[in-house]
Amino acid sequence: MPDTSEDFRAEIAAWIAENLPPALRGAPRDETTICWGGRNWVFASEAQRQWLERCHARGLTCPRWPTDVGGGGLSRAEEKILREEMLNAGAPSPLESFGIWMLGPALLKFGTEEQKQAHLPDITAGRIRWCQGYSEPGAGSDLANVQTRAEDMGDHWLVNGQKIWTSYANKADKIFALVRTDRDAPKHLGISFMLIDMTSPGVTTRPIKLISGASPFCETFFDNVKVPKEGAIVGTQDRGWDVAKYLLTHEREMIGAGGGGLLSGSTLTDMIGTMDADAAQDPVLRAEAMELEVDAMAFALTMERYKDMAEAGQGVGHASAMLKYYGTELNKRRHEIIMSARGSDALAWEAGNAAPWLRTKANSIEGGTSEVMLDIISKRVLDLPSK
Amino acid sequence: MPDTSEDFRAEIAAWIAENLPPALRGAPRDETTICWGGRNWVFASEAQRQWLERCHARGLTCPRWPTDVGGGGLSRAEEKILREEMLNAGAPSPLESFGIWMLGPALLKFGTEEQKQAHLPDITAGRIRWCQGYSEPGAGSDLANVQTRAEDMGDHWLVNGQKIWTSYANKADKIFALVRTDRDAPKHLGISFMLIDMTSPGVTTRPIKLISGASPFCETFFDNVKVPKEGAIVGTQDRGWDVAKYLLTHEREMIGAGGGGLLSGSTLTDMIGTMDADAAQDPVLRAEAMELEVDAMAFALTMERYKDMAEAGQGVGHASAMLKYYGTELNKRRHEIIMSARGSDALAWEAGNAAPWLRTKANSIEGGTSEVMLDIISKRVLDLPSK
Amino acid sequence: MEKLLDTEDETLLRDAARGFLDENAPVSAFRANRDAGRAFDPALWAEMAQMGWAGVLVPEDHGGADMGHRAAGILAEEMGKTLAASPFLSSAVIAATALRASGSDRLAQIASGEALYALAIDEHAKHAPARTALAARREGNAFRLSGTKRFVADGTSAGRVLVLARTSGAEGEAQGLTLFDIDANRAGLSRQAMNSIDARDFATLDFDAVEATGDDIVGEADNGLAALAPALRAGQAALAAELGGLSSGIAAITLGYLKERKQFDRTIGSFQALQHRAAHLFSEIEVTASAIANAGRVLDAGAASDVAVSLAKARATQTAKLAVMEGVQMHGGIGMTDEYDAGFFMKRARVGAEWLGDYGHHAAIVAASRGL
Amino acid sequence: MEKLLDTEDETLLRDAARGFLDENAPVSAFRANRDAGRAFDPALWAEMAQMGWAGVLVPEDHGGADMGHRAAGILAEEMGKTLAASPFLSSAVIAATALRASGSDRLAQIASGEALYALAIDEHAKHAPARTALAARREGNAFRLSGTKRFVADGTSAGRVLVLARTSGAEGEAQGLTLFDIDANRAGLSRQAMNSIDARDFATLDFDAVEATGDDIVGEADNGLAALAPALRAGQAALAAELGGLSSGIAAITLGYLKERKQFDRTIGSFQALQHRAAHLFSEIEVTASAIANAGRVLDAGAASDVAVSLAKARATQTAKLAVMEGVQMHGGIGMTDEYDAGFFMKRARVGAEWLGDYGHHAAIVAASRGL
Repeated sequence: MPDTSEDFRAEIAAWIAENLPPALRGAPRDETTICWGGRNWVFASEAQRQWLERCHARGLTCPRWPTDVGGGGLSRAEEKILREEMLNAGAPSPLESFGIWMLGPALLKFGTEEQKQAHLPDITAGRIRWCQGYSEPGAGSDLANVQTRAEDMGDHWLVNGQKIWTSYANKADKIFALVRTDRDAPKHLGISFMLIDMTSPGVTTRPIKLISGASPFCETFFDNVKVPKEGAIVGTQDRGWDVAKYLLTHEREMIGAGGGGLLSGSTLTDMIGTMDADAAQDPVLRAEAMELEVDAMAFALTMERYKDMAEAGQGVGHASAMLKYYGTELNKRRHEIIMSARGSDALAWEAGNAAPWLRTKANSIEGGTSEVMLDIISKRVLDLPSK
Repeated sequence: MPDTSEDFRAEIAAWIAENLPPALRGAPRDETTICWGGRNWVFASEAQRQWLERCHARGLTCPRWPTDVGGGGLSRAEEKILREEMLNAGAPSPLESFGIWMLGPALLKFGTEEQKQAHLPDITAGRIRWCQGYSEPGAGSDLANVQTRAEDMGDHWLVNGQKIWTSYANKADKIFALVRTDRDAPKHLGISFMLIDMTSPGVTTRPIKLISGASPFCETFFDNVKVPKEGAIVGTQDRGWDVAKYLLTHEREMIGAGGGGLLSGSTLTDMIGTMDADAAQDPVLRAEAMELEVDAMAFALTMERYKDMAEAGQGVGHASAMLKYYGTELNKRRHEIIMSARGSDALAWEAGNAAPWLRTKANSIEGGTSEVMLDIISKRVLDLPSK
Repeated sequence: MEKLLDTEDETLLRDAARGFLDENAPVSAFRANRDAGRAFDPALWAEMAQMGWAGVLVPEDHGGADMGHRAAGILAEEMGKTLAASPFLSSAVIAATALRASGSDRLAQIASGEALYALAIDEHAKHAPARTALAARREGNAFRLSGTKRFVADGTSAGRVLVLARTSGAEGEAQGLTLFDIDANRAGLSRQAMNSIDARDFATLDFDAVEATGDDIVGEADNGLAALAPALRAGQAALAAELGGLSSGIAAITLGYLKERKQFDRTIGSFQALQHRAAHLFSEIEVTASAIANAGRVLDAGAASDVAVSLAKARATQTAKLAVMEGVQMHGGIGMTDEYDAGFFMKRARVGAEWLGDYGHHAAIVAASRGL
Repeated sequence: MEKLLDTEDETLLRDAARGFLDENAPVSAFRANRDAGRAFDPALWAEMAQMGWAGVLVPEDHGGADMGHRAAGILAEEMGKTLAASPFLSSAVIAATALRASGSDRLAQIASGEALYALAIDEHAKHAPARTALAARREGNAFRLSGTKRFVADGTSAGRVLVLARTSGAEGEAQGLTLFDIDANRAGLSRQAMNSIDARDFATLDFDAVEATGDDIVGEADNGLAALAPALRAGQAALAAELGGLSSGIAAITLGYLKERKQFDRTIGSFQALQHRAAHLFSEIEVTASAIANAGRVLDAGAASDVAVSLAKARATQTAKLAVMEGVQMHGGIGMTDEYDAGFFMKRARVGAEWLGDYGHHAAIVAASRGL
């Protein structure tokens, strides 16, 4: 129905033109301009607050979520148009959060009606900031190796243990975490997907400084933390691994998406800016840049195709591991090229190239390493034997 | 001793100038000009015969072998000078053979005095052409999986079985083969390194046609072949694997050497010739060529360094697997670039580019696959654990 | 624009094509052609024409099936999987697209499979139509064509020749070229097979004052690239699709081998180093498949297609190269033998890499669209 | 020419250096410097000077040890393994080589470790001395230097500055340049640290009519590149050696981790995919080591060294990039933390890749020598 979609495009473009605060138009997308929301959120500007409120009112913070929880109820086609028009208008994303990316999808699939009503409106409105508690020290890629345990104390769970790589846990209001609720069950069983308020007594966090100098991750400690049972567990008790697997697939597609440069839509040339004369004439650098752009465009199309497949009910399943693998390796290549193209200019921290470059090195580790993705593809997709 | 070496350089240059038949000077090095020798060898030209005889008389077919078997008794430094002067004079190699490359070194290390006198003079003179019988059908990289058996019949061995990938077996006079002389011993024991005359009743060969159209290899069948015991086994009976391992290392260095372009000394530009204008301006092709030349030069230096190490008695050992791996992958890259640089011109068989290109694909398979080499490096050199 | 997934109709077309090709054009059929020194099997082509493949891009009022470029790509993909050889690309895709604009009455013969076209475009080692030097000198209201064309697809077998000639301007200029559609048996035209490594029909064509008239001109005189460009794009997209199919074909053979071949008492497919390389190859093939589908969609939508088509050809070229190299290496010795099929895929991949523009040619077009 | 292997003397030198550095400059010492915002430890440099490292290229009659370029490379390799920071490259290697020809009486201060030199060569994002625009205007028999130098090694800490200035000709011309050796505290010279990611001392130097005299000229006026070139080559060879050592250093740390770290109830070093990547990295490091040793040998032999040095720098740059990327990836999350050392290697490798010419710069020189 090309007409209706064009109507929608016109409509959404008009709405953006009307509601986007001029101050935000074309503003750079970085840590200083991004809006995470949450109880203690301090808006970078009045414009940022306005933009969040207006988008939320229009259901555009979570365009595809149901309207009754503050979503926009849009189809993917409409969401794509929205993304394109936001890009055209130079509009920043009104709200980013793990609630939108991870918990929301989990609740929509596994949550009870009560849990949806209890949490989704706070997420779409940006009132609550969530973080993710999967990894544990020493477990590395072996995510099911969950030692953090929750003991059944009748009316509440008593949680003890430690999580690592919890994104912005020091700034988050609540955490969704994998905890072991049955210590006798086999590794992948006996795990539950639990929602915990970070203000609960016994929860402490310690930021982890990365090689980029930033600290987007924390270690999070649970010391006799009491979690009221009511609505604490998403999905079936002891079957939290099912929820986690679902979210991992989701996360992979998301992290992978960065690789296509789809989200930002920006080309290498945009990101490099004016190149040094010698850099511009270097065939090696030029060849790497050409190959990157070819692969990035093809990968962006692949993201689209896989979303189409998922929507058409042709299960993507384990093949999503490919998106995660390919997209993150692509992103690492992209930033190596940017560093090289900017030459010595990029070697000063203040130039702003180095931190993003170093950050990309984690892309192929977080949310499942490239090695794990390749294992999944070879065993689950290609069905290669284990002996 | 720079002086003496300079004296030698002058002396050898003069000798070449005097003895190299003009017809051979700068002749292309290919299957039509190469001299393999042997009982049934038909010289490509009178000049080829003269050159072989003169070089043999001077001990230059096997420069580093002892003079009493027809070698030149040169040091490696002198041999290097010889190679350089031969290159400068555009002189072809007087004689190529598996006897020189493989059996000779094995006899010099493991052979009895009788065996040396029996075989080495025939090799240096080019009177006997040898081939190698290691691989067997289905064994693939698992060389120790030897099924061809030799039964002890008192005065002779009775050999039955089949070999594959025997180079030019259909043109060879004799074969050095791995045969199982003890069927009850563990896999790597019970193997002997046996010398067999290809004219013995019961030996038949069938050429294997390769994707390049050429047939440099054969299947070789042994059907109740009687091998007189006298001098039949090199090294200790049932310990032929030691000889084989020694030769494999040797072979790896040799095959690897091709990668540096050392032997031919020719650059990509030499091999490509005048490039199509568009090809010359393609940054991707140019970058690949630049990287290849950088890696090829560094690899050639590495061949030198490893030979120096071996000579200095600093055992190279398993690290030679690196030379084989790196050199052959390099050679594959080189010929991919040549094909691409020559464009559609190279797509006709007659252009003479395609067969060598396809031939290089076997480099990383024969004499131990790249995968086996990487296994050897990781387990034997890097000492990485098996579980 | 349609989604990148196959539509229901396209799935039916693909399944029908696969079924027909497995039955009538497995790799063993290609081997038989190769051994017989035959570039393709005319009987097979007749059957393909029967099914409407020859007319895939010919309008229905010229007797074609007019299925569009994505459909042509799907057919090419399936043919690529088993190396099915036919005049499909040169006649059914490129010539049909070139003649379609002018509504030439030869479209019907293309659709019926009778008319086979040789593509006399390039004169150098790399694809570069603008570098055409072959001269078409005016003589009254006729022309005399003199010069040499190389790497001419279906050059010896075709009954007609699409030849790009220079009617004005100098070598390297995009203007001043004229596209002629002439009979292959005209006096002064001699053809030598080039004995291509992929055992297909490529030839060198010598033009010695070959006569042509205004009626033979496709499109406008002196503006031949305008008439040829859409045909080249269609051909590049379909060739990319064939290479995509070729990559899947050799990958499938290789995976099968990895699952069945034993060494050191283990299935070699259980070695993690090979598993990761196979998984990487799978990823490249998947990403390339998207670019191939997209090229067909963009062509069918009638949108500006240069970048989409070059993206597909560039990706397909690199992916096929990786697929055949891994295919041969993972097979080990047997992969090097002529008895085994892997080598056929490798040789066709190399020819496909060069034909209608190599990786650098197409990557440059993509890069330019990204401001590089 | 000596063989590519370490001689007995060189082995002794290497072992002594390793022992000293493990004792006094392990990676933890670099971390302490970084945390203290200190580019290097002067006390450590004094000890190095004591051992003759500062005078490694200074003639004995100027109080140097005069050990030669291969020896300098061996010291740089060992320093690179543990990221030992010092003015070695800029003062002991580059400045010493630049001043050696003229027999400058400052050589003694270099050998004693007192004289530290900043290298004010480049003005653009890529290494290109000929693109010098910084002007040295004649005033009587003095000069006035005005302009800006970027990416100046040891720019804030050094007491003296080697600055390449244009006395005639235009930016981009190799002629018309003059190399000056001036006091860093001259009026009009201001220096800003650039806060380099490798926590070493790189700075931007602004020259505002800084005075220099004919006595300050190194080599000939208007022919400064001739005086600078040998120094740059020496520096590039030593930097290549440092990067070679850096690669071995991070590779050793990574191998140790692979052997001890357990996951899925297995030592991760037993996963074949990681084994093959580790083996490939080993191969690259070995091949690069040969190019590094060769560069030192060629310099010591006084032969034409451009190609040998560029070969070493090109190889070392790419090998270090691979080594640090594999190092971080194989460590997983912990490799990304500042607490762990892997990031230090990655950041230094990136700076080393750019300093004194990047991969493309040096690969082009090598390729040209091969007719490309």
